[in-house]
Amino acid sequence: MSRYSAFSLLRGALNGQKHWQPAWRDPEPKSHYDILIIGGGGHGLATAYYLAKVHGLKNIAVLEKGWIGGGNTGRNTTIVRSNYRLEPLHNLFEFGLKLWHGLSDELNYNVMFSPRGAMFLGHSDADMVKLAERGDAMRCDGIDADLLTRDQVAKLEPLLDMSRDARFPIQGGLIQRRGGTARHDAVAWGYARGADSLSVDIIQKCEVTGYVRDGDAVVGVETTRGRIGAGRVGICVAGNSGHVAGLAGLKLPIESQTLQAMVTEGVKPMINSVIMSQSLHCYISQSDKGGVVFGGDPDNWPSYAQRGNPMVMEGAVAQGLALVPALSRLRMVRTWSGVTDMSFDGAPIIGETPVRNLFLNGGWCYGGFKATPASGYTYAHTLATGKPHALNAPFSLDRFERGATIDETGSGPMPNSR
Amino acid sequence: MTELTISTLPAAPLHVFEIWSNPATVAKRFEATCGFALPHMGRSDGSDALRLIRFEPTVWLVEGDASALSAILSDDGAVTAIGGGIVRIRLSGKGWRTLLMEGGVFDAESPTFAAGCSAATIIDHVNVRLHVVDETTCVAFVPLSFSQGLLHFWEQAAGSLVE
Amino acid sequence: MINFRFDGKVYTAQAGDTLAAALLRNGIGLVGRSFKYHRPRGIMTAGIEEPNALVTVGEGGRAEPNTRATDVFVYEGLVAKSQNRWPNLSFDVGAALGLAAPALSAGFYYKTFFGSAKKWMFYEYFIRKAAGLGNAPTLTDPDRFSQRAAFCDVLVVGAGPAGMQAALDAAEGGKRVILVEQDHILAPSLLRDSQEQDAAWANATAARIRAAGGIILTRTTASGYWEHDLVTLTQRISEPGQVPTHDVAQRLWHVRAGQVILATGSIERPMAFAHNDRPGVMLSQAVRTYVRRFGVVPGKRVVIATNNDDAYKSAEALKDAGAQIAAILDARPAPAGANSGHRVYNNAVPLSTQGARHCLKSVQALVDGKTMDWDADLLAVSGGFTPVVHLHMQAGGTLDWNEDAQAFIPVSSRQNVTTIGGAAEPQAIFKMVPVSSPKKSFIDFQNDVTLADVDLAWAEGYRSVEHLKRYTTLGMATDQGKLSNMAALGRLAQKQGVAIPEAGLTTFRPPYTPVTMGLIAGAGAKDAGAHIRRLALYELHAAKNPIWQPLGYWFRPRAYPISGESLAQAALREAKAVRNNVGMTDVSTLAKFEVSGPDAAAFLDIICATTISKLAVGRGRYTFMLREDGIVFDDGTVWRLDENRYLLTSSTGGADRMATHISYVRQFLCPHLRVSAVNVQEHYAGIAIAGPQAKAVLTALIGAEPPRHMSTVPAAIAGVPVIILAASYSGERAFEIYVDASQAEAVWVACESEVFAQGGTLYGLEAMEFLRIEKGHLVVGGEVDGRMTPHDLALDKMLNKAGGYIGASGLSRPALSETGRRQLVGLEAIAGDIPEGAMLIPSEGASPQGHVSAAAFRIVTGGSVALGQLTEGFSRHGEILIASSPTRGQQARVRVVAPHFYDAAGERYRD
Amino acid sequence: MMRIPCPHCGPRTQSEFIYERTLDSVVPLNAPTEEAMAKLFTRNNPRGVDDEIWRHTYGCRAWMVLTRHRVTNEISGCRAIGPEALS
Repeated sequence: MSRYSAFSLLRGALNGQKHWQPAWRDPEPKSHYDILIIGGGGHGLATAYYLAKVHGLKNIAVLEKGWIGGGNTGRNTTIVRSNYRLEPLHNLFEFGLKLWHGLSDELNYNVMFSPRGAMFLGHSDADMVKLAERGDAMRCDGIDADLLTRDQVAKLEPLLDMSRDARFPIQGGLIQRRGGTARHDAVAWGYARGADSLSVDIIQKCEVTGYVRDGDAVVGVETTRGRIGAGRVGICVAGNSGHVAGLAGLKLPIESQTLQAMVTEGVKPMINSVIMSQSLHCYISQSDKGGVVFGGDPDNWPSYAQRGNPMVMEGAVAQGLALVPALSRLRMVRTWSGVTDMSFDGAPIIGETPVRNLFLNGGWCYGGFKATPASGYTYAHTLATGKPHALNAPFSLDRFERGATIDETGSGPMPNSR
Repeated sequence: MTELTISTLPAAPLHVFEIWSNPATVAKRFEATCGFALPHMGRSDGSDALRLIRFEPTVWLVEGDASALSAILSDDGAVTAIGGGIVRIRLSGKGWRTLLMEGGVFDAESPTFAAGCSAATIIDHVNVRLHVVDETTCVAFVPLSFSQGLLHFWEQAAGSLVE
Repeated sequence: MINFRFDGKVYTAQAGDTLAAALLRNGIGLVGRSFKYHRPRGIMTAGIEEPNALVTVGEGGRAEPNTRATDVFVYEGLVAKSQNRWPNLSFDVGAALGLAAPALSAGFYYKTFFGSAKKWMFYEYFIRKAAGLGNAPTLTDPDRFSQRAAFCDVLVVGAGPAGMQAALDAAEGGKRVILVEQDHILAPSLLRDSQEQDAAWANATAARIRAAGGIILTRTTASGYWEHDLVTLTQRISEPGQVPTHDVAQRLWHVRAGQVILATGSIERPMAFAHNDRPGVMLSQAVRTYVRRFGVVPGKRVVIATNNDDAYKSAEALKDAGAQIAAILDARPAPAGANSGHRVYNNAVPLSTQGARHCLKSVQALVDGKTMDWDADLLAVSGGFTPVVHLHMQAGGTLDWNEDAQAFIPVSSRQNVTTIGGAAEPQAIFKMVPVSSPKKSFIDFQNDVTLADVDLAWAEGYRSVEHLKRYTTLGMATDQGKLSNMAALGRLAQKQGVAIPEAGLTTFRPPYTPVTMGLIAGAGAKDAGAHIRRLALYELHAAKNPIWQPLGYWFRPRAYPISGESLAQAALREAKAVRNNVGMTDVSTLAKFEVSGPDAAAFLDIICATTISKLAVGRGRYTFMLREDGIVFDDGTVWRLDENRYLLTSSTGGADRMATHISYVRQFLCPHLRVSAVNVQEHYAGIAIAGPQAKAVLTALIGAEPPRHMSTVPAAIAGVPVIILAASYSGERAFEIYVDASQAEAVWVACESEVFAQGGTLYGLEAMEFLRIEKGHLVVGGEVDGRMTPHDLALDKMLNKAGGYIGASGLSRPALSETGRRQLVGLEAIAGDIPEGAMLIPSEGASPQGHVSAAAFRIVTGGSVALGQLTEGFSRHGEILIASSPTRGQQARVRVVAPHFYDAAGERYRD
Repeated sequence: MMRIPCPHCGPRTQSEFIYERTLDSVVPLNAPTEEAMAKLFTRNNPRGVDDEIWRHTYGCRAWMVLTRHRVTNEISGCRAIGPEALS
């Protein structure tokens, strides 16, 4: 893997950029791998990278039905934070946030992680108490969280509507200064290049169509490019979890929904941090190319359509404009959708399944991107050792019927009530 | 400017007449007592003294004097007062159909939505029930808590209907 | 003549001019700077596909950045400013980036800027400053945006000759028809090319369509094709920056069509050659449009480069307008263009251009293998035609490859959409392969992406068309690849060694052209679509100007401060009044359901987790409800008003959720029950009177003995029929009066005068919190946080022993009764005030074992108390913990106690 | 926004409807715990057709079962259920 650096760019300037090699190979699938990962998104590629880097395993493959990073990795609003209320969640995401802070150097690939601050706005005394509670829960577990006064919020984001008679007047905020945004494509490509350089086979245009069984254990998969044997198989397909697990006869506590996002035409810097709200469901940040990136609620009915819906989008934009009226005359240049794997308590599932040798990583709802490094690291540990890491032990598949759910919003088992 | 007037009607008793069993026998008892048949889905019938408007498969909205209805239902249904929570807003003039398209999702401009028709839909995030009284008049039944907001929305929209 | 300003200077335009036509009329060639290298950019097209001429139009809150000069019609007083240049357009410091271009190849930023995340933010500061084109306005938008639904049998997109004819046939065939056109005139192509039809035909056809009831919308773009033939239209009622007549700037239409006919034509393609991005290089049909429609001749000495016949029409138009055609470079072998009367060169392709001071000076070409050179101030190119298939593809359509036209054409779709006219049958062209140096041959003029960038992406393994697009940012600018996608696909197919259709295609996403955010938000922009729900008795409360508190979409009085009191002072006064005398408050927003029928009791035994069926007529009871997973999600009271009629109340915040839950349970879990459950939340207004003197007050009001605790009687106040429920949330003897909301004013006034006569007062939500916390009463959204079982909340003794209620089986899940669960506790401060929301930790630095859900203080005796959740809390009474709030820098030492701080035995309810 | 063929009101825009759950995940009242929890907590979630319970919440307030393909949104059936299906 040729090292990337400013010097390598200068060398390229002199030789007409001729010396670059492919960032990842395009190998034919071998007949057997020790560990097979289904799904070439950020989580799958990160898992492969840590299996090779941390656990020193060499015979690993990632199977991707389309092109790597083409699923939710390429469709999210690129927010990175760990400010969750419940301990198991903020501890897992914080572990990931620490990895984010060193990721560009670790992968020698600039993922443009920008800790510009992730801020929740509070619009009433009740909101401010809820934010303080969330912040206190984090601080007591050693995670940064600071309350902001009205004036501090206005200073950080001058275009917010600070008027007293706004429909949702801004009373203050809770900020995680170490949170922010990252370039989503670069995360997939960075992990892919890293994994490939540690001899992981990344096999694109290879869709899993079934499993090879030996008794009750899985010993391989059928794919559109032939049969591939495996010691352990790790499902890591987010929105397609229901479908891929269904091929092994599993019914999961997951229902897939569409989550829309959109971006405006590029303008000079106007949004400095990541703006979220305790009462409104919209996320606003500005990409390095100047487009203001927008997300809101998922469409609350099941869908694999990866297509938007004007009704829900118009609601998200209305909430954004209520917070930042200056967005009114910008123009939306593109809107797209991901397929979110909504779990039945809002928390992910990383662990074994009732089928021997078959493991699952899914149920990320609309919060998967921020978890990419933590998900990869803990899933690699689980696949390498067969037992969960301490951080993902609470996120077992059987927690639902046991009654040990982890419900951040307390809204219960219906995925569309999140 | 398309001719249109928007006015709030005074509060009046409103009930819901719900059937949970033996619909056919209840329908017969009703017609025998009131002199007109229970209206079909999306239709209304009766007079100012007693009018039934059907918005739901098993529930009719009752305007006027509902005192005789409990006896008709006996154990097959129930009458419940709901008037306190509803404001009736009348839209009259040629522009009412276009006005209802503003912030709406229901085809109020369809020729099939004529006098005697009823429909429930959502306009500017508010659940409204519409009853076409005659070709130039439609009454909207609006939840009390949302009525001020919707009235303002309609008055503002009426200003720029023609574009 | 119309006056307008560009970069501070006043110019004049003719009626009907686009801003681009007016700029060209005034000889302005340089209009912008490209995104990455800040290269000089001129007007290239005459339509919405314009990648270069992006300006900010309008002033103040109405200013629209990144507006295409080709898509705004000049009006008196129009103000436009160029973008992305400092200090000015002709001398832009950013252009220095061009010098570093060799090192700044595609994706360079992934290969450098390493170091800590903080270091990246240092570089990012400068990158963000250089990026982005226009500036967003900072003032509030003064205009409104309307949204309107429409239904039709046939929606025709594009009022060209083909579209107008289709709309006419449908309208006169008795169909409901809507015809939309982006331009502000119909059949604009008729002005560019004389065709079978002419302007008179267009006006006559429009009149016939309208006469048959058809609707024609100009300045309207079909921007999105969604599900089941729903198409969104964006209508410009006023031009960008223009003050609208009825303060509505644009209208968003949601059109449900029976059938959609796309007559969207096609977009002309540029050619890839060195320095093809220089101002003075334009598309052939655009040049023809400026000459024929606007009477503007963009160049005196013109070279035309083409691979098809269409460009010869431009040669004619230019000649007629007095321009000199230096050469026509026809990529096709002879005899193509033989008797056109112009100097035609066959097998000729442009190689490069030269220029000075941002103008075109000369064109170099390869003719039969030899390079030739011509002086020229305009180069008109026609690289072929790309059918506009965006809406067809958004509708889930499929494409076919037309080899003659080297273009994708629409085939079929699962939605009811067909394509007619130029978009279905593009003109034949000669397939060209770029021969010039890839480094300076641009394919995406706004994001500065060259053929060399495509080659580099291929070499580095970014080989899927989606990887190519994202790695090079090709087609990600405001024109979304309208001029660049086909050139990139051609190069990618060449690299893959396959035909273009096999190279793949990126996804067509809404919108077709960028849509104003304010338009998408519509009326919701002001209040996020979250309309405030007003209380029935709003006016009476407002007269006392209370402090209002949001609760869901309601606003309820939080306190009624008098003579300068703070919130806390007012709330304490009000709470003391309730404890010592009598107080009155509005409880209208509680969820309320009237449950009637022979099986009403059986139905309520399913919904509620406590036993209801044993309730005698005239009696009431506290109850709570479980989700199907056994978790408590709401609580309230049930009252048996009559033999077969009950009133169920539950929390304000959970009202809609409860209404759906009740209907679902009745419909799916017990459809055979003879019961009706009617939502009467807004039918009844609710007035609570609480305190030691409440009974006396009520006796005076109803002239009879008030009901004893947890009983109900019908009565009348001020001649108005009411229902009296003797329930207490405050812990004092209290009554709730339910009255038809339309008659509530008289009852409130009567109650108020009686309470005031007794020396009592109004009290709001803040005082109510103090009262209920002291009693240890739960709040949905506070202690009932969607994670607690009945046992966790010490409610399990009230559970219906017979079972059969929703949640019974969910409760039996093993982990719900294991040790280590959070349980409801009371907390008494030993030192300091207990912060609400604080974490409960056994010692400094330990991990939290619970939190404070609600904090207040003993109203009469003082002292900070709270309710909270604590691991194994029931068995830890007497323990000392720290209630810690690092974010607020507060903490208090607390003792764990039972969650009742006032009249635990409940004597004060009884007379 | 889909156009849902309400059995009582005819085709209406989806904003008037709210999705509840799939038909096979209705938990009968006195179902044995294991079967109840399996229905409550697991879904087929097919990348294809499923029977879904929707309610015409802002229209006729009736419940209905929609047979819908989750990729193409093609609706192949919509039937009223329960006694509400009166004439």
